[in-house]
Amino acid sequence: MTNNYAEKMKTMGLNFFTLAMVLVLWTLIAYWQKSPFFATPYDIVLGFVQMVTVGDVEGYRLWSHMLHSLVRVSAGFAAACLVGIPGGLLLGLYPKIYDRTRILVEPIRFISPIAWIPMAIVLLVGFSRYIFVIWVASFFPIFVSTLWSVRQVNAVYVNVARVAGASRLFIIRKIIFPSILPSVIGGMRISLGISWMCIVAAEMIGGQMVGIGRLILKSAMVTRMDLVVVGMISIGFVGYATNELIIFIEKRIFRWRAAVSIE
Amino acid sequence: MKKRWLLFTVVLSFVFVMGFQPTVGSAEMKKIHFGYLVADQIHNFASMIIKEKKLFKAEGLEVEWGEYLAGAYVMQHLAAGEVDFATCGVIPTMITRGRGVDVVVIAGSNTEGSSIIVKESIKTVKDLDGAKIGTPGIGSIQDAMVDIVARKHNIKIIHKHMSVPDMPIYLKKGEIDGFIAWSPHNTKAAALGYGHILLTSHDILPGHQCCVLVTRGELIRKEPETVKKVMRAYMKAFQYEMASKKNHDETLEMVVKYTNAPKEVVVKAWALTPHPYPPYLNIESAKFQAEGLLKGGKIKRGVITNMDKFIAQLYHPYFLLDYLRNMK
Amino acid sequence: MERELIDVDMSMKFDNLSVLEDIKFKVHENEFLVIVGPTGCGKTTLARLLGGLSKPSSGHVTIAGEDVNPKIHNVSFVFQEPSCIPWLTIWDDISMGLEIKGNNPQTAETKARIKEVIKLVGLDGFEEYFPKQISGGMKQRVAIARAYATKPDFLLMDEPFGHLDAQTRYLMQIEIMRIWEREKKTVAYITNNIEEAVYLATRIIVLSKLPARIKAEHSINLPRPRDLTGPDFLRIRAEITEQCEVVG
Amino acid sequence: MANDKNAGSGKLGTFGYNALALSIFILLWTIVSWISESLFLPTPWTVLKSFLDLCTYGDVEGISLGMHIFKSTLRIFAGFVAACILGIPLGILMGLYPRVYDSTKSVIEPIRFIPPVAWIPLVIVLLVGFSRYAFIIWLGAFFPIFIGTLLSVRSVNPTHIDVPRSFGAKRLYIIRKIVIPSTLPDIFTGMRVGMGIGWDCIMAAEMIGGENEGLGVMILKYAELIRIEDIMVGMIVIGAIGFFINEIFIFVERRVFKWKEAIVIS
Repeated sequence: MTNNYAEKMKTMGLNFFTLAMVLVLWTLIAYWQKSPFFATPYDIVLGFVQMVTVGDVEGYRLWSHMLHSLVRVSAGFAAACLVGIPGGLLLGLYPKIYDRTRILVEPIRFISPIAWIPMAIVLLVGFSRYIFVIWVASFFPIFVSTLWSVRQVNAVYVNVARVAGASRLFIIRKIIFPSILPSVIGGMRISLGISWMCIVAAEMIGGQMVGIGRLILKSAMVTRMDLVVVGMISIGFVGYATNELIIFIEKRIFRWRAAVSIE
Repeated sequence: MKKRWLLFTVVLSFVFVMGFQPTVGSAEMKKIHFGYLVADQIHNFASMIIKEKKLFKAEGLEVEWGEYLAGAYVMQHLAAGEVDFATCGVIPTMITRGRGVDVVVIAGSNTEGSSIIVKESIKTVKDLDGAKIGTPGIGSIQDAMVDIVARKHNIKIIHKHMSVPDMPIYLKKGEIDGFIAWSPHNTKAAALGYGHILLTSHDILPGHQCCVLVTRGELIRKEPETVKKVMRAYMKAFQYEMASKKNHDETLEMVVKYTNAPKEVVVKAWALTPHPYPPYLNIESAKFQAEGLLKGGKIKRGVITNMDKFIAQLYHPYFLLDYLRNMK
Repeated sequence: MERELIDVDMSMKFDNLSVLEDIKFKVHENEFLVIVGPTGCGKTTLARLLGGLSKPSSGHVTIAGEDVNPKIHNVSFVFQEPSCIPWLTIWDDISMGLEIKGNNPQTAETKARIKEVIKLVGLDGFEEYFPKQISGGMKQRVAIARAYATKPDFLLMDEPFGHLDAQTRYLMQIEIMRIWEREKKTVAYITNNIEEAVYLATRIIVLSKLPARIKAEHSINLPRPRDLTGPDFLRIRAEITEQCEVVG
Repeated sequence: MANDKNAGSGKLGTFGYNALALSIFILLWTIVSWISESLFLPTPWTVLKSFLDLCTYGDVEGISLGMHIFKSTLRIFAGFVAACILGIPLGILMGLYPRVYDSTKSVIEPIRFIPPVAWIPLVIVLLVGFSRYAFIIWLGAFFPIFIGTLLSVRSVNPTHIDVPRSFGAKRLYIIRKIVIPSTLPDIFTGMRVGMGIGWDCIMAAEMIGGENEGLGVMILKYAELIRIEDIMVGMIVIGAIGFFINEIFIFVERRVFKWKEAIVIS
């Protein structure tokens, strides 16, 4: 046990070392650039303090930017789950529907969320636009992973239930659903990561003053690079933290599974 | 046959989603949505003063402010019925009008105020032949002005579209030979020593219309009282800045804060824009610019058959004149 | 008695967990030594030590007086787990050992050897198949063929048939005996199946449960092929079973 | 696969049904846009006309659709190749030495979650010209490839490694013969996913500005002119090209990795 602890401390120390190296490198680059368009780590710390204590030009503080973004992301992500999981289940159970409409569904995957923004602005209104843009981005991982895991449910399990004379609904509820759950949650994790990554794209839809993506875009417009970086780091950190959290929960829930991928 | 029903349901819900159109405007409007551009306060300082001095509240209006990255975004939101009033360029407004959206200019905001900054080796306009010039995008007046310069001097200028705050970096790195931008970005680049001002928009299109106050035509018909109130707040803001040296200095401080530009840059930039701004729309300039849009294919050919009619539909000065009359 | 080839005298610990204690025995040339022990007694650990895949925490495992090292010694290992490489055809898989030992797989000589072992394990005609296309018993034969191909001085088999069903297992035992009788090799065979041990071995070493010590040693001199129901067979089997179970 | 039984006749059937689905969709779209009479919901025929116009006359600046496609594909390709060149060896290396990854995780992981668009201001300052585009695409494509490789190396079946080891094989031989072939399918999947995300990032990359060609640039241009039909052409072209590249990857995957038990598309 002590050995394990020492190992952990060492890893942590090395992580701090890497972080320090990056900071040093950054400072050097900033020094070499000497440009008002590139912020030094010190500027960023000041910017961070400003964002926490005073807020931006309009007085919105960092946490309120984050909160607004989180609400938008959660709504879009929830929409993706609401459509993706039942949709994937349905098309997984009736693979023919998916095979025959693939040409409609698949190309949409490759249209980047930003490309949807002009359409979202003119066709939708208010909050629904954010939901839509985040939905477009995060729908597919969850939908596809549900669909494929349904297709790959071990036939033995299904047959066990079928031999016992189970109804279709019973099989879905008791066999298919539990066995696809791990990959559905895996898909949800990937989705959540992607939807969080789309927050800047979604917040390119104007009209709102608050949101972490808005903070980045706005600060870039007024060349406050320190605030841009503060926004970037905040996004990266929140994304990382939520991902780790879900991995942690996943490991707890699915202890019976051999391994949990961390993709 | 269940499958078919499923398919049917899916298709039906898809139709429902696609067909979803926003419903706009309630009968009693107490709350308005006002849009403005990020870091554009030199051109549209009025909206900033209204905000800081809470002038809408004085008129009994509740306001929700919306901040946008470019005029095109403002227009998209206006067209979607989400923004009620906005300050932005006349060019995006005309492009939108040209698409058949009922957007109306009710007052001018500023004239001129842009300039072309070039690297040191370019001394005269003739040197611009074959030069790469950064412009804020196809739907902007600045882009159109570069075309005007090229046509006037019979030279070829290569356009490079980019975001305005990035222009100084591109110039410094030598990726472009110059750029055209609105204040204070142009002055800022000059102050940083990245280039020098070759032409101001005054040299290119004297007295050209730049930004305007826009609303939706529907509001003029259905909510004249609200439009009147907005106009009053807008004009009061205008006059506040001009009222005294002290007010002017205060406004200057606000601009510094909102645009994050150094004070001396803002002072210089403001000096480059003719002052005070006339609150009217420069009709001749608008016409000229609309012709340019038609020529460039930015408004589809054949949309405007009668230019005077187009401008008459675009510009609705009633509320402005009404205010000015009552003031006297 | 033939020459002593392998000399074992060691202990093995993982952190604070003692797995093997004072394991001391020798393996003679051309002997079929079977090591039996209850499940989870560290048999696989012992096999890996014998094969030079890991090092003992104290003591030594030597082959002809030198620490065992597959880079120097010609040893082969048949694993308990399915060990066919999924992306290699049966032919390529079997030729792997030869290639590592420095034989060019393209020469006629190497090819002849591969053909020979494929024939030996009865896989003729399956040379170009991938593992996913053949049965579990066949996969294990591939592993045996691969181990035999290099003509090892010392062959280690770690519960090679543990994953097979009873019938295939029985057939494979007959097969392995046939092969061993044709190509006499020094074999260390590790199993938890006592019947299998008595059927195959010339000598049996019985391990206790964790931490494993050598519990007993038996020389089996029954004539081959052995009769699974003969009285001597049953007697030895009962004796070893008792030794295993008393401890385990 | 589920429907192998009637693969022969089924394939043509599937294709036919796809065509049918497409035509039903177009029909519905026509009806909806016809009923709504919205300026912003053009009919498929307006979109088709815009497509033809873009092909023949080019956009407002006279740049043809082919040129836009070419430029975007070039950028994607550069970023994608860079992601492969960096991601695969780095993934193998960090998979073989998990220590390295564990000690740099605190820096690498949060970067994964920073959206490509957010990088633009920094990228403009630090890089120049074409490299900016390649970088943004690289950002998107790198992580799926890198993480896919890394995890795959970590999960190589230990018995497969023990086989050559038991014969005394050298480290390099094991990497070449076991580690790489075993991770190859996962690397390939990572590449496919990376390519998909790279396409997703094309809009972000082309927001950089300074270039007038590219599908993303074209969409942004027409967004300024509020010409939804031309925007739709851009979207459909991006979607279709991404789709076909993905299908090619899947096709190759099925051919090359015949030894795999099953290939999961995700």
